[in-house]
Amino acid sequence: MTTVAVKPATMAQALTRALRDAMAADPAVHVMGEDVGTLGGVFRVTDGLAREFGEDRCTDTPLAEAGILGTAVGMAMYGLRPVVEMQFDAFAYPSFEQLVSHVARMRNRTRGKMPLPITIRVPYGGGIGGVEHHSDSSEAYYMATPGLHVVTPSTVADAYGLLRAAIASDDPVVFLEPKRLYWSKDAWNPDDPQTVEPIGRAVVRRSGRSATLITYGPSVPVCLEAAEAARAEGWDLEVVDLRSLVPFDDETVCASVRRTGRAVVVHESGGFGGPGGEIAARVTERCFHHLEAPVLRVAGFDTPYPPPMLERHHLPGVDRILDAVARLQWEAES
Amino acid sequence: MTTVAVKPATMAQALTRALRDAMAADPAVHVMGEDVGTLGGVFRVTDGLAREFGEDRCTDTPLAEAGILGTAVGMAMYGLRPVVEMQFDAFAYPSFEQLVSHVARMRNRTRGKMPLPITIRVPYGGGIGGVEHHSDSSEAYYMATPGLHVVTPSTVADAYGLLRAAIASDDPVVFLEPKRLYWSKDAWNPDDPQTVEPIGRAVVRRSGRSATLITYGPSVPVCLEAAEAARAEGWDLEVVDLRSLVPFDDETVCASVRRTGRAVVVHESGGFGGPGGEIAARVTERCFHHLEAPVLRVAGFDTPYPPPMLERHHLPGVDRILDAVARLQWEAES
Amino acid sequence: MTVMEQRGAYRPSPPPAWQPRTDPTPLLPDAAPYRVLGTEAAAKADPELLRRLYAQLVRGRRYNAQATALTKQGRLAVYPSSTGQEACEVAAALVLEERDWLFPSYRDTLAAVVRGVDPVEALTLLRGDWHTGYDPYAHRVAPLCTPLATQLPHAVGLAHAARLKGDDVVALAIVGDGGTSEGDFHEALNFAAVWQAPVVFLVQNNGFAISVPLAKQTAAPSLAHKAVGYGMPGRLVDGNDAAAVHEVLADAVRHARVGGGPTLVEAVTYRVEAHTNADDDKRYRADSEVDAWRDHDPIALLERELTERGWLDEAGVRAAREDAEALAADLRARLNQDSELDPMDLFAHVYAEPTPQLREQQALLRAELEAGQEGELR
Amino acid sequence: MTVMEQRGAYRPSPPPAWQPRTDPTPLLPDAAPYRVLGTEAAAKADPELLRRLYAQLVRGRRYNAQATALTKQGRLAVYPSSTGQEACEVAAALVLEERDWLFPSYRDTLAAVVRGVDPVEALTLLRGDWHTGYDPYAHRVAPLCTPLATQLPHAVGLAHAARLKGDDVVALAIVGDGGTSEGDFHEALNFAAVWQAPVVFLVQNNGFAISVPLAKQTAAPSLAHKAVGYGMPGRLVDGNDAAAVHEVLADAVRHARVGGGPTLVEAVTYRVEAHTNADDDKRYRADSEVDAWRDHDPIALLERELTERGWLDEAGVRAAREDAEALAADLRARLNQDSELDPMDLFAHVYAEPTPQLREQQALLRAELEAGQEGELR
Ligand SMILES: Cc1ncc(C[n+]2csc(CCOP(=O)(O)OP(=O)(O)O)c2C)c(N)n1
Ligand SMILES: Cc1ncc(C[n+]2csc(CCOP(=O)(O)OP(=O)(O)O)c2C)c(N)n1
Ligand SMILES: [Mg+2]
Ligand SMILES: [Mg+2]
Repeated sequence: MTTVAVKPATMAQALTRALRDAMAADPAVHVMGEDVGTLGGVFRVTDGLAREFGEDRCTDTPLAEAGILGTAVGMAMYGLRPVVEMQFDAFAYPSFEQLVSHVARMRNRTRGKMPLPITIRVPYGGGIGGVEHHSDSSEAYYMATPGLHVVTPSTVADAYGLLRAAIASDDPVVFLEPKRLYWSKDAWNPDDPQTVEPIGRAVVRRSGRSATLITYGPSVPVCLEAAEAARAEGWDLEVVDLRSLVPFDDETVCASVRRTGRAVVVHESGGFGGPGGEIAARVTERCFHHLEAPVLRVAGFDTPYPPPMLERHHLPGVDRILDAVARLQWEAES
Repeated sequence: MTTVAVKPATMAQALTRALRDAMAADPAVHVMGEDVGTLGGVFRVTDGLAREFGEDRCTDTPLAEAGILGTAVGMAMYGLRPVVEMQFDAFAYPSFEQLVSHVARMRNRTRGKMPLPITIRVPYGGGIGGVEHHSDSSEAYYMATPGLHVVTPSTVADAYGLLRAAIASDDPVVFLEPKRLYWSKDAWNPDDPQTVEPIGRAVVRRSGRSATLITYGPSVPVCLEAAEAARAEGWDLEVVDLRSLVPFDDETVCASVRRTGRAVVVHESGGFGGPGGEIAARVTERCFHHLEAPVLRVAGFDTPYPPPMLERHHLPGVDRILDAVARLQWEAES
Repeated sequence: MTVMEQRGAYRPSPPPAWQPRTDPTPLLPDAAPYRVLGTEAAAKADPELLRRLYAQLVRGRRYNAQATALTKQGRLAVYPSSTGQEACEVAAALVLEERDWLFPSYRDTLAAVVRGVDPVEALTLLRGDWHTGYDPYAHRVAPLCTPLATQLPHAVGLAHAARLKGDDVVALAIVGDGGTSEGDFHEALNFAAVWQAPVVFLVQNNGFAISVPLAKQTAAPSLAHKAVGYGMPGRLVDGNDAAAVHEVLADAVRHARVGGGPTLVEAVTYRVEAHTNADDDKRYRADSEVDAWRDHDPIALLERELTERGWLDEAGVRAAREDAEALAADLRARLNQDSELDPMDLFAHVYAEPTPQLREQQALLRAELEAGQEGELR
Repeated sequence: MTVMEQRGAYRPSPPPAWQPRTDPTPLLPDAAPYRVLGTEAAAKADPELLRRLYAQLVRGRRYNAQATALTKQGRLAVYPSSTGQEACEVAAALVLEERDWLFPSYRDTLAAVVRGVDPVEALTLLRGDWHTGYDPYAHRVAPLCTPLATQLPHAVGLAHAARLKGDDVVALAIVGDGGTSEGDFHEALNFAAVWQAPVVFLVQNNGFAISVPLAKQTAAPSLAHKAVGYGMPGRLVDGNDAAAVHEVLADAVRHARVGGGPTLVEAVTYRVEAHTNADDDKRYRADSEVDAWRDHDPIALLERELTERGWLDEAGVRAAREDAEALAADLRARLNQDSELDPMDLFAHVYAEPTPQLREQQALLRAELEAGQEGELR
């Protein structure tokens, strides 16, 4: 398999390309949301789609998130494959009832008769200097809702591949786009886009022997940076990018932890009741006898997301990750 | 301290009494929600309050949960202490944005200037034969939202004591009432109601040496039953009733687990992304070297809540708890 | 020209040149609910249609009584009766073509049954066997909807999708007076009007949301008056007059089908029974109020009109009653059988493919069942 | 008699006796936005009030320009300008008594400033120092609200609470045209009407929700027409005519204060600048449209009226401009200083008492800071 890296592309560009290719491939795919049409979305991810496919395929809706998701449900009932954009993480909350009580359950409640192939794109997380209500990490809510897939890319190629897979899925997918990676660039050839990346498989982004950093989305680059920095301490860290929170790839994660015997879960989302608890608990259940130390967590604080000027203290950074690695009871080894 | 047990009272009666006493003690306390006035609520928890305190103090609102919670926010801004009833767990979802974006954050975003002393009563959980959307366990959503207290009683006395504490709290409290315990009875003297039970303290409901069952709300009686049944297997189980999910009483829980060396977390809520992950993870972080086995979880399945005829298979029962206890690697001991 | 472009290019202009987007006058409902029965309009009605409505009303009333009786025998977990509201239920179902869609609320099992859903399947939710008991695509009836008003945006989305595909399908969605207070009602009506989606919103104003009377629900002149705020016509109709409800809905359906956009219809009716069998309506209303409405019973109103005009004879009445009894007997017989349920169904349809986690859980439950464990709540 | 009983005991009655709850006619807005400037009504206006409005408009325009300039210098994270909408901002603030409350949306920092909030504190949110930069109780200005329309039920609850306590306090809440599509708008207006709460809802219809024009937001004749669906009066006003906006709002405030209940006011205005400094409005509108509105500028309209009537002289204009420059200079000076923030504030106000968990986290951060760690995003 050769990947021709013609020029670097941003994650936002890869997402746009994924939407465009999906729309071209399947007339049932409809993009809808606030400002997605003429403007191309506040992050420009839907740029050009209304022009290319018409306003009926890429529609500026009225400003009402429950209405957006609720009408998408009806459209999916009639055989369309809506791709909904929520403008920011916190602005998806008005649609929570539609999501939990309908989107997540429709297949189950109708005994499989009425699947809802809806993709809900949610730009999430902080680190972009956004004011209040623009930097939430809301994945814990989605993870706790059976019936949803929850997916989040950390690379340009995955952004393309996973979004294609999400749109192709016959189940609803909450597709979490790390805001601060929108402009991250990668050598990726947009004209030879990577094939669809199946949902549900974690990937080892960096191999290591000393301990595993389990992470996803916006925290992946931070963990890779931490792993580089850790070499100075003599630690060789493995970094697992989950890519899909639901379904969860126990196999890849546990294989890594069994190898290293130590793990730290890293995410921006608040720690208490956040994804890290689930991840640490299930890794411990499955790898207890391989663990030299408890699985630790490095997460956002259990506070509302702070204002831009203070967010750097909230976000898990390299130092905080290395401090946690240092707490993995290395003395037990010697 | 003497508790005179004149006659058995139900949890619903104790809740009613708590509301009445709180309203009598403080004219700022206002009860509001759907059908809470003339009808006394669909579970009759607000029975008689409108008659005794007038409709201005116990108000039938229009049918709109975001409106209920949103107006409660405004009332709290003006110095009232609203006690909101959500009719059922799943019907609190429309108010999710108000809860997450305002109720939970108002104190923080105003640097303490604008606290919101709102109590949100949510009848939750299954086991009462309720049809679709009437049996959700939604505590994971609330736990993952910093700024909220999350409290749930399992006894008649706690129902009174914790609800009084919730209403007295200057912070928003999500008060989760286990539906299937509404009619549970206990020797409790309604005319000498127990004093306010401070929020944030777990309690050991049954002492034991072999392993700890960590649980709350509707699963407490099930765990106590399981502990009795476990004696036949030679296991002496300790049962910890959390009572408060936020703040979390690490001290009591960890003291128990350090003593027993083994733990199972039990709750009705779905397992994946549910409260048990957080609990297991934090117990493991704090007690790793005392653990003989991984902390296991017995939870509802990761499916939408099933229809009444099948709910008994979903709910964690005595057998499933004992099976988990059996998996606590007892062989390691011998 | 696409659907979205049809709306034309509105451009804001400063107040001297400002124009209202639509003329509000034709959108406003009449001052009193429209009636046919007992008025001159009845003479122009189609006797055949009225007889069909009548037969279904009688059947519907019997269905309601039987379902309520089955709750007493523990055969249904709960039943929200539509007794007294049969005119709305029946007309809503009969007014649609086969290709159209019905979006019922939790109270509207009768409308689903009239549309063709097997009554046992319609009652599956309330029996407790499963959530949606029928295939929604078989008769184009969306799942009975418990979270109030949430089905309304679904109806809008479906109707919009049909229109985009070029199908002349209409969606009719039913909601209660209480449900109009929810944000989803507002958002659905607004989307429908902006998209000119072929939807008919039928509000069954039965006076109560459980115990809460309309006066605590709204201060509007009528619920139909809400329509003008969305730029769609609002119509007010006597909800116990089956002929009137049918006529108003038929107009609205026709209007929607030819691209005229949505209509909001408020049918003024009354919930004669308690909210459900579990409710105690003595707590919040007087018998006298209920009695006043019994004199305005939908079946009696239609029967009087039909017999007075000589459009229905004894035999017709008897036939309707016999048909109703047959339905009830069938319902009794089939619901008195214990249902066979496979607990493995819990996992079958959460996702198209069970996740590894669900496979594990399914294996756990299977092992428990094989070990003879019966689960909680024994 | 309690507030809730005041509503009277509505009882449903069958259609022959059916009555609308309210007469809809007086609730409907006029066909065209109400105007004062340039009309005969101006002669009856209070020159003193108009001069006050004028001075604040000039100040407000300068404030907007200065804030926008500060974004270019990186001193504000983002700024949603109210340039062109100053008449609404200023009138909304000036129409209230000290004991009243203002509920601004995220765009309404100017209204907060006119009401007395320190401009630096009003801009704290957009500077990025903290969320709400001012004490809401100091000037009775609720926190600037980003989640659209969610402040509206707060205003209703506060006004209702004040009424229950016997205080004649009025709440005025501002929302955009886009915000009217949210469910919270609907629920808030309905609660307000049912409770007869003393609230005034001011919709600033500036033609756009970011890039989405009004035509994609609603099909209503006007947004003010929504009022009738709640049983409250709807008023339509030229939002660039400060005298008209003030008069209409003053009427509504008076009405609310004496127990007359809520009013919905739609002010027709225009967002002259891009949505925020981060937006590119060339993508969705033509310069010519913006230019059309520049000819209907709120300051020019008022200045012309005042000078033509001889109510304002050169000196008055100069004084207003100097005052505006002083505001801008102060803003520049103070916002060009780096702010001092204590990271420990993160934990200070999550709860009345920090939880044990937060104490641990606070200790962690303190240790990091003492070790000289600077956090992510260095
Ligand atoms: C979102 C939501 N909130 C609350 C409920 C609980 N509930 C069930 S029926 C009902 C009253 C409904 O009244 P209305 O809309 O008038 O319909 P009706 O029962 O009269 O048919 C309520 C409050 C619900 N099902 N959904
Ligand atoms: C609930 C919610 N959804 C989406 C957004 C993102 N957003 C911010 S401003 C805006 C447009 C608002 O338009 P309008 O209400 O007309 O106010 P204006 O900006 O014109 O003052 C949007 C969509 C938000 N802040 N809140
Ligand atoms: Mg009703
Ligand atoms: Mg606007």
